[in-house]
Amino acid sequence: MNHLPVLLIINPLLAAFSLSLSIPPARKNYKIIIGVSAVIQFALSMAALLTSLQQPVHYHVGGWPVPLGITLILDVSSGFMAAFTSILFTAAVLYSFAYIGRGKARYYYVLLMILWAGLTGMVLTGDLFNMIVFIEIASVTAYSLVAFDETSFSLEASIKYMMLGTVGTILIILATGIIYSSVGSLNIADLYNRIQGIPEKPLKISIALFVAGFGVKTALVPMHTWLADAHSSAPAPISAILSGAFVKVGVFALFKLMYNMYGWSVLTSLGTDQLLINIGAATALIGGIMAANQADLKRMLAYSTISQVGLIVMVLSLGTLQGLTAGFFHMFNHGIAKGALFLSVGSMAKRAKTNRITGLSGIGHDMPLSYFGFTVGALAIVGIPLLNGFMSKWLICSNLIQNGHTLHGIVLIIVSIIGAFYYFRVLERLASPAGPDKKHRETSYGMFVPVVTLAGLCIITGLLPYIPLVVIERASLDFFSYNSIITGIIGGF
Amino acid sequence: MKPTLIFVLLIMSLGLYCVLVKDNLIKKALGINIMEGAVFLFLISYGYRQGGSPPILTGSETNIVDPVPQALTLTAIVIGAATTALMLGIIIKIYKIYGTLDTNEIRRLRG
Amino acid sequence: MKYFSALLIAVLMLVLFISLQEIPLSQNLMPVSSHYVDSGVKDTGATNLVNAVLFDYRGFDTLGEVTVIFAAAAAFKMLFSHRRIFFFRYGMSPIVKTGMAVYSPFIFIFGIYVIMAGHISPGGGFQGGVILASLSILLTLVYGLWYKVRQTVLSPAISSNIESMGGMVFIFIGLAGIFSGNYFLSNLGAGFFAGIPGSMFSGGSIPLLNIASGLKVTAGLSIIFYSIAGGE
Amino acid sequence: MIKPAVLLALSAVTILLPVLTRKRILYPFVFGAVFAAGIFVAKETVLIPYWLYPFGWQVRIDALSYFFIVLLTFLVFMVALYSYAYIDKSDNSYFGWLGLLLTACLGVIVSADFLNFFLFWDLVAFALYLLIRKNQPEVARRYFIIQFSGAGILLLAIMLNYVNTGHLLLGPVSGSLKILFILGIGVKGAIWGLHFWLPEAHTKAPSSISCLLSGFVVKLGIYGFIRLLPDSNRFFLVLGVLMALYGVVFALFQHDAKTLLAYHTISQLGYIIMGLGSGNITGQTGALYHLFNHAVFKGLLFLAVGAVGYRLGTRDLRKMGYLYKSMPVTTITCLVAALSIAGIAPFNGYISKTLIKEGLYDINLIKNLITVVNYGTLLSFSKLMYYGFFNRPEEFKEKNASLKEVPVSMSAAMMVLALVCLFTGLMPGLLLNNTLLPEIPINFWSISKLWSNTLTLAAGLLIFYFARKVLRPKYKVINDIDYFYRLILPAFSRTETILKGLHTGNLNHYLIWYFTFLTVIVLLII
Repeated sequence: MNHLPVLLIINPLLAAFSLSLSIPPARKNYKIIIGVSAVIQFALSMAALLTSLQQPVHYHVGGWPVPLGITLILDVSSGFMAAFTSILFTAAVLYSFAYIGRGKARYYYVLLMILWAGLTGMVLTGDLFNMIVFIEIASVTAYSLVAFDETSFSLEASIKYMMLGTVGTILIILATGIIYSSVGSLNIADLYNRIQGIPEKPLKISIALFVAGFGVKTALVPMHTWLADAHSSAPAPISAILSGAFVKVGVFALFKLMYNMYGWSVLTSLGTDQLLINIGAATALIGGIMAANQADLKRMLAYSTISQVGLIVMVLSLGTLQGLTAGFFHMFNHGIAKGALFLSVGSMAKRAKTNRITGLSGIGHDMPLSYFGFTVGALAIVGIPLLNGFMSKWLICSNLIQNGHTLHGIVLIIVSIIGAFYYFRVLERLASPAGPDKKHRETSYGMFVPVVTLAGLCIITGLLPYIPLVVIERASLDFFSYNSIITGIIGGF
Repeated sequence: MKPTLIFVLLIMSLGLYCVLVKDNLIKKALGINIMEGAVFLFLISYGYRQGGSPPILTGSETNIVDPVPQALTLTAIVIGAATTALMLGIIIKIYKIYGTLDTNEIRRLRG
Repeated sequence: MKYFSALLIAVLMLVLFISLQEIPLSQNLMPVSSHYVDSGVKDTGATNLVNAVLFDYRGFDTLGEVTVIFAAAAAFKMLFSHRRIFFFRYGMSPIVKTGMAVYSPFIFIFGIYVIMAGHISPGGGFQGGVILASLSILLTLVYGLWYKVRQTVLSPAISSNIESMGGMVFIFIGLAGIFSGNYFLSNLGAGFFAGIPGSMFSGGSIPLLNIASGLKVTAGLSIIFYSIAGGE
Repeated sequence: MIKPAVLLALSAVTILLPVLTRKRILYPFVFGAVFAAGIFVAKETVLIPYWLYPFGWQVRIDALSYFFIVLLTFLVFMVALYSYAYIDKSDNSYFGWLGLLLTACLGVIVSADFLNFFLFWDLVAFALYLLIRKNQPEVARRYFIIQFSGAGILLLAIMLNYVNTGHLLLGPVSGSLKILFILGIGVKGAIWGLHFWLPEAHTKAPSSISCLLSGFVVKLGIYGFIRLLPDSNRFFLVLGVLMALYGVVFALFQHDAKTLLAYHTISQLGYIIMGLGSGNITGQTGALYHLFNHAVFKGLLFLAVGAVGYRLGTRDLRKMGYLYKSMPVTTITCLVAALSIAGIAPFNGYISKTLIKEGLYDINLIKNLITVVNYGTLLSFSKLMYYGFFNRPEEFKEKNASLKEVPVSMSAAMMVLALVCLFTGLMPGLLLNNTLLPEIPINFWSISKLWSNTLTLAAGLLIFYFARKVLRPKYKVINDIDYFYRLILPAFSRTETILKGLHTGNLNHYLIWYFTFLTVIVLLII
C-alpha cells in the first residue's frame, strides 16, 4: 500500500500545526521546521511523480471503496501538477527566508504551508466536495497572505479577492449540490459514469456554475479583476506562488472536472468547448492589452499572467490529446518563468523600495543576478527561441490552427507581440544607465539562488523540452483516455 | 419540484441583491452569508425525504433522510464561518486605514 | 445600477428556477447514501450517521475543514499581531458576573456533552466546539478583557497550543490507521474499539476525532474573537 | 569534408567565446575557423536527433545552403576581424552575441523543417536586438518588435501550411498561403511596404552590425523566397522594380551616409528580387550572384563608413571631406565598393547586373527602368564619394585632414573585402561554376558591353558634375512609408485607455460584471 498521496497533504499540515505551537522550540526554530518540511515535501512530490509514472495510486482514505469514501488519485497528471507546485513552493520558501522580516513571520509560514497542502490536495483529490474543501483551504490562506503587508493596497486587494472568491465558492457548492441531488454521488470517477443520469437543464446549469466559480479562481475574463490587485500587492513569494501555481491548479481543477467528471463529449454536445475557448481568447487579449501600459511592474506581471492563462484555457478547451499536452506544457513553463519574474522583481523592489518601473530603472547594473532571472523569465514568456516559452507557444499555436481555430491562433500571436512590446520595454528600462547616486547591493544568497534556479530551469526545459514533455504526454493521456482508466479507480462497487 | 426551491431562490436573490447593490462592505459580507444560507438550504432540502426521520439510527427507522447533505452542509458552514470571520477581520483593518466602508471609495487599486 | 442588478437577479433566478425544477425527486435514497443507512452502523459503530459520514466516510473533508479554521485563526494572529487596544477592560456589573459564574459550568458541561456524545446523538465536535467557544467569549464579555490576559487557562498561548494540538491529534489518529497497516483515517479497520452501537464507548475513532476537532474549534474561534477584540 | 554537425557545434562555441576566454585577439581566429569549416562542409542531409528531443533537427546542406553558408561565415569572419578594433574594449559580450547571430543565421539556412527554420528565424532577430541594444536600446526594441510581428505572420502561415500538407518539411508552398508567407518573410527581407524598419535600424546600429544586417540578414528573406516561393515570377518582377526605383530615389536625398547606404540596400534587394522573378536560369543565377556581391560590397561600404565614423565621430556627409588624404585605405576600398555597386567593370557588380539584365532581356520597359536605376545608383555613390571623401570644405580641413588611418584589423577586413570585389568580378567562374551555374551563358568581356559600361560611367559622372549643387547634402526629414503605420498606434492606445477606464477598482462593478457573465453563460448554455 502506497501512502504517498496522503503524506503529500499531511506533511505540510503537520508542519503548520507544530509551527503554531506556542512553545519555545517552535517559536525559535521555525525556519528549521519549515525548511525540513519543505525539503521533505519536495522529495515526496518528486517521489510521487516517479511513482505515478510507474503505476497510478488510488488511495482510499479511511479504507472506503470508491463512491463511499474520499479517494485520492495520484496519476501522472496530478503527480506532475504536485511536483510542479512543489518546485515553485520550495523556491518560494527558500526565498521567503531572506525576504520576510522577523515580526509575524511564523504565521506567514504557517499559512504558506497550509496553502501548499491546499494546492496539493486540490490536485490530488478525486472527490468533488473534497476538492471544494481544498479550494477553500487554499483560498483562505491566499486571501490572508495577500493581506500580509497590511498596507492599504494589500488589504484592499485582499477584500476584493475574498469577496469575489467567496461568491465563486458559493456557486461551486451550489453546482455540487445540484449534481449530488441529481445522482447522489460525489466521487468524480463515479460521477463520470452517472453523468447521463442528470437531466439536461440542471447539467447545463451546473456546468455554467462551475465555469463561473472556477473562473474567479483562475481569473477568466471578466472575473480577472482581483488578480492584478492581489498579485501586485502580495509579498513577492506569494505573488510567485499565486501566479505560478494557484492559478494553474485552478485551471487544472476546472478541466479535471470538465474532462473527468462531465466527459468532454458531453461538453462538446452542449457547445461548452466553444464557450471556453472564446473566454480564453478574451482573457488572453484583455490581459495582454491591460499589461501593456502599467506603471507598476508587479501589476504588469499580473496582467501578463491573466493573458497567459487565457492561452492555456484556449488550448485546453480544444479537447485533443495534443492540445492537452500543449496546455500542460505551457502551464509548467509559464509557472516557472513567472515564478522567476516575481521573485526577481521582489528582490529589486526590496532594494529600490518601489514597484514602479520608473523607480526601478537602471537597477539591472547593480543587481545582475536578479536582472538575469528577470530577463530569462521575461524572454521565456515572450517566447524567444531556445527558452521554454517558445516551444509551448509553438505547440499551442499549432494545435489551435490544426483544429480550425485560426482566429484563436492569431490571438496567440497578437498576445505574444504585445507581450514582447511590454516586456522589452521593461527590460530596457531596467538596464538603462543609472544615475551615479543609485547604488543597490545584490540580494543575499537566499534570494537569488531560487531566482537563478528557476531561470536555469527555463533554459534547460527550453533546450531539452523532452524532459517535461515525456511526463506531460502521459499526464494528458490521463485526462484524455479517461474511459480506460476509470475502471481502475472505481473498482468493483 | 420541491416547494423549498422557491424559498432557496428567494433567499438567494435577497443575498445577491445585497451583494450587488449595497455599497457597504459589511453588508456585502452579510449578503454573501445569506447566499451561503440559501445554498445550504438547497442542499438540506434536497436531501430531505418525505416524512423521513433524522439520520440517527436506533434500529426501528425505515424512512431516513439522506445524511450526506447534512454532513456536507456542516462542513460548508464551518468553512463559510471561517471565511466570514476572516472577511470581517480584513474589513476592520480596512476601516482603520480608509476610514470608510464604502466600496466606491475603497478603490486605490485600479486600471 | 440598482435596476440592472435587479433585472440580473430576476433573470438568473428565473433560469435557476426553471432548470432546477428538473432535478429528479424520489423517496428512495441514492445508492451511496442508502449504503450509509444500511450498513453505516455496522461499518463505523456510530449511530449518528451524520457524524459517521463526517468523521469516518468523509473524515478527510473534516480534516480540511479543521484546517480552514486553523488557517483563519493563523491569519488573525498574523494580521492582528500588534494591536493592543483594550476596550471593554473590566467587564460588566457584578450581577452579571455572578450570574455568569453560575451559568458557566453548565454551559461547559453541555459543550463537553455535545462533543463527547456526537456519535450517538445530534451534535459533534464542531457544534460542541462552538458552544465552548461561545462560553469563552461570554466569559470575556462579562469579565472584561483583562480576565483573558490574567487567566492562564484561556490565555492566547494556551489557546494556540490547544488549537495546534487538536489538529495534530486529528492527524495522529489518522496516522494510526497507516501504522496499523490500513489507510489514513481508517476507523474500525485500524483496530479502534467498536463497542456496542449506541453506547457511549463506541464508534472507534469517531469520538476521538470529535474531541480533537472540538478542541480545535473552541480554540480557533476563541483566537479569532480575541484577535478582533484586541485582547492579545 | 566536415560534418554539418561539427560546423554547427563550432558556431555554437562562438556564442560562449566571451565566457571561455578574455583574450580578444583569439576571437577573429575562431570565427575564421568557422569560415574554414563552412567552406569544407559536406553537402549532405542529416538528422540531429537529440535537438529539442521529440522534434529533432533536419539539417540539409545542398548547393543553395552551401552558397549561403560560405557567404555568411565569410562575412561574419570579416566583421569579427573588423570588430576587433572597432568595438569598445570593455564590451567582449558583443562577440558572443555575434556568435549567436552567426549560429542563428546558420540554423535558418540549414534547417529543412519549419520548426527549426522558424526557431532560428526568431533567434536572428533576437541576436540582432542584443547586438544593437548596447547603444540604441530604443532602435533595437523597435527592430525586434517589428521582426517578432513578422515572425508571428510567418508562424501563422507555417501552421496553416501544416494543416494543408500535414508535415513540417521546408518546401514550396502553394495557394493563398503565399501571401502570408510573403508578408511574414518580407518583414525580415524588407520588401517594399514592409521595409520601414530598415533605414532606421541600418543607420543606428554599429557599422559592423549594419554590415551584417544589410549584407546577410535581409538576404535571409531572399533565401526564404527561394525556398518557399520558387515560382512567383510576375509578382517578384513588379516588386523588384518597385523596390529598386524606390530605394534609389530615397537614397539620393539623404545626408547621412549610412541612411544612403540603407536605402541602397532596398534598391539592390530590388535587383535581386527582379532577378528571381525573371523566370529563367540566367536571371536567377544573376540574382544569387548579385546577392553575394551585394553582401560583399555593401558590407564593405558599411565598414568603410564605419571606419570614418570610428575616426571622425560622425557620418554626416556635410561634415566629411578631405578624407582621401588622411585615410587612403578607407577611401580606396570605399571607391572599389562604390564602383562595384554602380556596376562598373571589372568589379563584381558588373557581372551580376549584366546577368540579371540578360535574364530580363525580353521585357523592354523593365530594361529602361533598370537603366534609370543604374544612373541613380551612380549618382548617389558619386555623391557619397565626392562629398564624403574628395570634397574640400574649408571649415573641416584642419580636423579631417589630420586624422589617422584606422587600425590594422579594420583596414585588413576592408582590404580583403575589396579584393574579393575585384576577384569575383575578374573571375566570375570561380563561384558561378562551382556552386551556381555549370557554364556561363554570356561573354562578359565583349567590347560592346565594356564600351556601354564605360559610357554609362562617364555619363553618370557628367550628370553628377552638373547636378552636384542639387544633390548637396542637406538636412531634411523624409517621411517614409512608416508614416502611415504610425497612424495605427493611437487606435491601440485608445483601446487601452478605454479598457483601463473599465477597471474602475470598484468592487460593486466587479461583482456586477461577474453576475452579468454568469447570467450570460447560463443563458448561452441553456
